[in-house]
Amino acid sequence: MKRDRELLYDLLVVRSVEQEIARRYSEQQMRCPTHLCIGQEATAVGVCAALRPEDVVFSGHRSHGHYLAKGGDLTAMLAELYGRGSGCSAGKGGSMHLVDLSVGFLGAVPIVGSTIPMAVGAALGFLLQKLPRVSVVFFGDAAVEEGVTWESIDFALLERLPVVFVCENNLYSVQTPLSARQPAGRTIAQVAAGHGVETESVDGNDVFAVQRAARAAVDRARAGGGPTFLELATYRHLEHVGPNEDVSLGYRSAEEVEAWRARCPVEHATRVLLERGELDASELDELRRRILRDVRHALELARDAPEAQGSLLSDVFASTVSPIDGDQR
Amino acid sequence: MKRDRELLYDLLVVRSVEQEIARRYSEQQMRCPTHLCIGQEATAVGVCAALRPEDVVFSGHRSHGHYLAKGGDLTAMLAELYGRGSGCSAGKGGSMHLVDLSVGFLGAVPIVGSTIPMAVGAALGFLLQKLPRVSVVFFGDAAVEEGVTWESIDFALLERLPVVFVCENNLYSVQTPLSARQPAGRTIAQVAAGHGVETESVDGNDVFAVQRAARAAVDRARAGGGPTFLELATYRHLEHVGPNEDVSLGYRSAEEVEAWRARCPVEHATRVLLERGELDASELDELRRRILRDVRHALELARDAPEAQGSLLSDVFASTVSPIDGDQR
Amino acid sequence: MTRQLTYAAALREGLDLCLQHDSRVYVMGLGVPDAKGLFGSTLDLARVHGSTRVRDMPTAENAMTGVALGSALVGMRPVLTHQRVDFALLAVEQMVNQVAKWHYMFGGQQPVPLVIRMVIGRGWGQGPQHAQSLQAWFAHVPGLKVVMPATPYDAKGLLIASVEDDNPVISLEHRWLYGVSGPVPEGVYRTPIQQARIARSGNDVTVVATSYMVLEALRAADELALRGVSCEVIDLRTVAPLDEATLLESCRKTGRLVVADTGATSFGVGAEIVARSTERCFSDLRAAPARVGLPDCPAPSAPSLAAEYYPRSHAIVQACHRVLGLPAPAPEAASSHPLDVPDPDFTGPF
Amino acid sequence: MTRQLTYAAALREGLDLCLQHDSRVYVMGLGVPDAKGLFGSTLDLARVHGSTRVRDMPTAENAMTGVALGSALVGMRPVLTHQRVDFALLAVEQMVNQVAKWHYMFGGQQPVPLVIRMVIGRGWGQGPQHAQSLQAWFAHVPGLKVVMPATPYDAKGLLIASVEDDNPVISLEHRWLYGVSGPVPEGVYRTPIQQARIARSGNDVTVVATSYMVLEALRAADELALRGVSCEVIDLRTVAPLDEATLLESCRKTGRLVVADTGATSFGVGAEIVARSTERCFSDLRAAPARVGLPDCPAPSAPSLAAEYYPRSHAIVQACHRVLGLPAPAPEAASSHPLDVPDPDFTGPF
Ligand SMILES: Cc1ncc(C[n+]2csc(CCOP(=O)(O)OP(=O)(O)O)c2C)c(N)n1
Ligand SMILES: Cc1ncc(C[n+]2csc(CCOP(=O)(O)OP(=O)(O)O)c2C)c(N)n1
Ligand SMILES: [Mg+2]
Ligand SMILES: [Mg+2]
Repeated sequence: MKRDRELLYDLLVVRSVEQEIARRYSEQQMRCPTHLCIGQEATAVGVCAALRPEDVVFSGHRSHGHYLAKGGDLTAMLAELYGRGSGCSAGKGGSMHLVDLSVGFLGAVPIVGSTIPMAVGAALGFLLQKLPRVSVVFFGDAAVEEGVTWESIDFALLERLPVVFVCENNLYSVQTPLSARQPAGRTIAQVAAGHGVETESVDGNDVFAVQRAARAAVDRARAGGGPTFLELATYRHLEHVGPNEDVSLGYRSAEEVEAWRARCPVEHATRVLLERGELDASELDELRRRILRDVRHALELARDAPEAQGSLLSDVFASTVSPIDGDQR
Repeated sequence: MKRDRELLYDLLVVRSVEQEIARRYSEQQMRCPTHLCIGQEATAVGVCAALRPEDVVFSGHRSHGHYLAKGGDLTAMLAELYGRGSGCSAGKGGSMHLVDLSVGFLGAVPIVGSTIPMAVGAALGFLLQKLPRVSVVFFGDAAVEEGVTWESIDFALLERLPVVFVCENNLYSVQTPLSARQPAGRTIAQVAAGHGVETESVDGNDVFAVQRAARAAVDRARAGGGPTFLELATYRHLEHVGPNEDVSLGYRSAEEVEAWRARCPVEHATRVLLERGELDASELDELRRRILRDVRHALELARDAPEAQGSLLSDVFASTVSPIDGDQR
Repeated sequence: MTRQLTYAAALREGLDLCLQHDSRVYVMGLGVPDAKGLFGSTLDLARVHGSTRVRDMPTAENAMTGVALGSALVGMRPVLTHQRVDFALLAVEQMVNQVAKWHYMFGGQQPVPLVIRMVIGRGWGQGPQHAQSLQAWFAHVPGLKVVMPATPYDAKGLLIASVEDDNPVISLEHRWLYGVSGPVPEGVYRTPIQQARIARSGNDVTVVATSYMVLEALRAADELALRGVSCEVIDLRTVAPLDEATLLESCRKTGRLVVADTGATSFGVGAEIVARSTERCFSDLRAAPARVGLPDCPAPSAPSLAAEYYPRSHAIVQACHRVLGLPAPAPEAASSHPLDVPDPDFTGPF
Repeated sequence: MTRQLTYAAALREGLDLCLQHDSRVYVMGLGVPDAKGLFGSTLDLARVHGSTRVRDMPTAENAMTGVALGSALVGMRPVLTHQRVDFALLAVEQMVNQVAKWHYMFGGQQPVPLVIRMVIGRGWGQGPQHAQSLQAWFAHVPGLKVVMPATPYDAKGLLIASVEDDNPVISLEHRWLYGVSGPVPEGVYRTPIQQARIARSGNDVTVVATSYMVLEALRAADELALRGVSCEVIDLRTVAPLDEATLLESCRKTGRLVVADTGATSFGVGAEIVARSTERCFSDLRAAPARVGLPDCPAPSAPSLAAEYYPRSHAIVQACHRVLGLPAPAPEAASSHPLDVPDPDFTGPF
C-alpha cells in the first residue's frame, strides 16, 4: 500500500506526463496513435499502489497511466512514442505497445479485450509455479462487449486464479456512448456478478477508494480466494486518440465534460490532502514544479535519442532454444 | 401450440428416426459424423411446438430433432446422411449441416455457438422488416463457454430482438463434465440472468413444460418484449457422436445414465397421456408401428437415392445479382 | 470535366445510393454514424437514412458478423464495416466457416448477400496491430469474393457491384486511399467484380498491383518511361476470383512480370499471381518474375523502421530493372516528404 | 530393427518426454485427458503427469489461446491443442495479432515458447467445417513457425523441437496420419525446424509435398519409377520459414517442379513454392511447374463428392507427366477401398 501522499505524487506524475505529451504532440515528432488518460489517472495509480513489484499488469490502448503507475521507465516510454531505438519496445510498438518487464508491466496492446485472457494465463502460470503473485488487467467499458472477456473471467473462476479484472468505465468507446452499445437496465458490475465473480463498483476518480478496493481484491487473490472484478467509474477529458478536446464532435455535451472535470481525480486527491493538512500549497507547487522538470527532462532525453534504425528484421524470432534435457548436458 | 397428443407423436418420430439411424449406422452407408439426440427429444419438440411455420430455427451439431420438430423433410435429412444428391443440403453438408428453408429451419452447423449470432441476426432482420416473426436457436451447455454467445445475447437485449435462446444442458461436452469446464456455484441460467435476459430453467425432459415455457418466450418476443433464455435440463443416452452406448469410456457412471434413462422424455410423455386416458396401449402400439413404417420407408428412399454426383464445383457462388435499381429497369 | 470526388466520398455516395434504392440494405460498424464516419466514407448517412439502417454496433466483431449473416439469410443485404482488418480477426470463424461456405454447404439454396468492408494500410505509427493487409487469407477461402478498389471510380463501382452481388464480398480499403480523388460519375454504375483494369498499357513489363500499390506502380511506370521502358500496369481490383485472362494476356505480351501487393510477400497474393502466370504461360516468360511486398516481419511503429518496411515506387522500379535484366537503378533520392503520411502528390485527382 | 510406433504414439511419447524433463511444459486442449486422447496422441498422459499439467479446457478457444500466451510470458511452455483447425479460427486474433507478434513488437524482450497443435484433414464426411487445411494462412504471418510432420519420426522430433523452440510454433497434424507407423527412436531427439527432408531422391522431377500428401507423393513416385521416371520427393516438414536451400537445390537438379499440398490450391502453399522457385531458379526450370491441391470449393461431405475433391497419388502422377511433357497417364484404376477412410496400404510401417 502506498501512503496517500505517494498516491498524489503518482497522480501528479501521470497527469504531467500526459499533459506534456499533449503539448508536444502537435510538433509531429511522436508519430503514432496516442490515447491519453487525462481524467482517469486514479484508476491506474490506485490499483497499482496495491501491487507488489513482482505482481504483473497488462493493459490496452490507453496504457500510459498503467505503465507509469506500475513503475515503468518514463524515458523509455516517451522514447517509444518518439519512435526511438531506446524506446521500451525498441520503437517497434509505439504508444499502443508499452512494456517494462523489470517492473512487471508485461505488455499493453490495442486490440480491445485482448490482454484479458493473457492476464488470466499469467495467473495460471503463477498457480502452476506456486508463486504468490497476482495478475491485473486494465480494460475499458467496451471490452466487456467482447466475448473473450467473459470466457476469460469464467476460466479464472473455474481455476480460482489470482487475477484482478479492472474495468475503467469512462462511458464511451471512441465516440459511442454506453447506451448505444450495451443493454439498458444493468451495470457492468451486475453482469460480472452474474458470472459469479466477486465484484465491486468504485468511484474511479477517488484514488483512495480505488486503492482500498484493489488492495482487498489483490489480497484475496494472493490468498487463493480467486478473481475479483472492479468496475471503476471514470471519465476521459480529451478526445479518444490524440491531444485535443473534442466537445465540438458533438457526441458528448460540454456540460457533461465540465461535470466530470469537476470530479477530476488529481484535484480530488489534492483537495483531500490539503484539507487534511498533509500537504500545503507551497509544497504542492514545489512538487508540481519538480515533477514537471523531471518529465520535461525525460521528454528531452527521449526526443534527442537516435531513431530506431537497422532493426527492421531483428527479433521476428527469438534465436534461443530451451532444451528439455538441458540440465543433462 | 400443439396438443399433447401431437407432442407425443413428434417425440415418437424423433426417437424412432434416431434409433433407426443408430441401427443402420454400422452398415457404414451413412458416412459422416452423426450426433444423435436420443434422450433429448423433448427440448426440440416442446420448443418447436410453440412456433409458427414462418418462425425460424437454427441449430448446432446435434440437430436432427430440431430439424424434424420444426417440420423438416425426413427423407431429405436421411438422404443427406447418406450423402445423396437429394439430401437436404445436396450431400454437401452431411448430418452436421441440415437445412429446410420451406419450414423455416434455416440451418445447423457444428461449430459450437456459431449459429447463436445468426439467430440474433435473423431476429434483427425481422425487426428491420417489421415482420412479426421469432427466431430460435438451440445449443448445448458447452456453447455458453464461447464468448460469442454472450456477445449475441447482449446485442439481442440491446435491440430487444425477438429471439429465444434455448440451451440444452445435458451436462457434458463430448466426454467432459460441466464441473471441468464451468465454475462451480452458479447455474447457466444465473449467468444469463446476470446479463439481463429474461431467463427460465425448465425440466427439458418434460415436453409439456418445455412447450409452456417456450410459448411464453415466443409470445413475449413476438410482442416486442425482447429475448428469453431457456435452460433445459436433459441428458444424452448414447455416445457423443455415433450410434453406441459409451459407459465403457468411464467418463460417466452406469448409474447416472440409468437414472436419466428413467427420466426418458418419450416415456414421460407416454405415461402422462396413458394416465390421463388420452391414449391407450393399443393406440400407442399402432402409432409406434406406423411411425416406424414411415421412418423405414424414408430410410429406404434415402438410401436408394443416387449418390451426389457432378456437383463438386457447383454452388460455390450464387450466380445471381440483385440490382439495387431493379425496379427501374 | 467529369466530377472529381475523393475515394471516401465515392464510397459514401455508393452507400447512399444503395440505401436509397434498396430497402434491404443496411450499414453497420463501429463508429459508422459518428462524426468521423469511418474515414469519411459513412459521414452523415445516419442522419439521411436513420440510425436503424446506418448503425453503430457493440465491440463484438464475431457476433456482429454472425448477426449480419443471419440477417442476410432472412432477406437483408448488410454492409458490415471494420475500422481495421486486424480487429476483424475476431470474426474469422464467422467469415470463413460460415459466411464463405453457407451457400455451398447447404446445397446452393441460400445466397449470402453480405459485404464486409475492412480497412488495411499504414502510416503514422499504426504498428503491428493496425496495419495488416490480409487479402491473401480471404482469397485462399473458396466462397469469398475479395475486392480491393484503388481509385474513387472503383471504390463506388465495386461497392455497388458488391452490394448487388448475391455472394459475400470482402472489400479491403487502404487508409491512404480515402483522400485520393478522381473522376466519379453520378448515379448508379458498377465495376464488374473479377475484372482487372489495365491502368496503363505497355509492352516491356507487366506490373500487377493491388490497392494502394497501383499508385506506386503508376509512379514507377512514369519513371521507367523516362528510361524508355514501357510498363503495363494492371490494377487487379478483384483478388479472388482472379481475372486470369487479363493477367495472362499481359504476361504473354510483355513476357515479364512484377507483382506489387500491399501485403506480406511470403505466401501472399504475389505468390499466386506468379504461380498462376508461370503455370499458364511459362514459355512466354522471358525472365524470372519478381514480387514487391512486405518483408517477413510485423509492421513496426517507428517511422524510421516503417520507412524501410513499406516498399515504394522505387522498389517497383528496381524489380522491373531486375526482370528486364537492366543494371540496378540509382538509389532512391531522399524523400522530400515524410514517409508515414500519404504523399500529397498521390492524392490526385489523377 | 528399429522400434515402430504410430504417429499418434510418437506424438504421445514426445509429449511425455517434454512433460518429464521440463516442469514448465503443460498440455491443454479440449478432450486432452479423455478416453480418446486427441486421436491417441495424449492418451493416459493426465494419469501419468496429473491433470494440472495435462488439462482439459472450456470450449473457449480464443481466451484459452490468450491464457496459453499469458502463461508463456511468465515462464510456462504450453502445448495447446485443437481438435480441428476449424475450431481454432475463433482464436485467430490471439494467434495472429498477439502470439505471432509479441516477441517482435515489444522489441525482442519476451520470447513466446508456445506450441499450438491443430488437426487438419479429411475423411468420413468431415465436410466443410471439419476438414480445412490452413497452413498457408499461418505461413503468411511473420512470427509464426509452421510445421507439418508427415512421419512418426518427425511427429515426435518436430514436437520436441517445437517445445524447445523459444518461439510460437504452429503444428498441423493430418488426421489420416495418426494411424501410420514407422521407426521412432526412444528418448529425446529433434527434427530441426526449417529443414526439409529428401524423402526419396531422384533426377527427373521434384515433388514437394506437405503432410499427408508426402505419402501420396511417394506412391506416385513408385508408379512413375515403373515408367522409368525418377522422382525426387521432398517432405517439406516446415512450411515457414521455408527451407529454400533444399527446395532450390532440387529444382536446379531436376528442372521440373510439382507441389502437392493438403490445402486449397489457390493462394496456397504451392503458390509460394512455385513462386519462390521460379524467382530464384527460373533459368534452371525446364517446364512450367504444377500444383496439386484442393479445388476452389469448400469440402463437401458426401463421399462421392469428397472422392473427387481430394487429389490422390494419381493426380501427382498426372502433374508429373504434364511437367515432363509426357502424354497423360491412363486414368486411375477404380479404387478397391473406400476413399473416405485412410487407405490401409498407407498405414505403414514404411
Ligand atoms: C477488437 C477491437 N475492435 C475495435 C477496436 C477499435 N477501438 C480502439 S479503442 C476503442 C474504444 C474502446 O473503448 P473502451 O474499451 O471503453 O476504452 P476507452 O477508449 O474508453 O479507454 C475501439 C473500439 C479495437 N482496437 N479492437
Ligand atoms: C468451436 C468449437 N470447438 C470445439 C468443437 C468440438 N465439439 C464438437 S461437439 C462438442 C461438444 C459440445 O457440447 P455441448 O454444446 O454441450 O453439446 P452436446 O454435444 O452436449 O449436445 C465439441 C466441444 C466444435 N465443434 N466447435
Ligand atoms: Mg470507454
Ligand atoms: Mg452438452
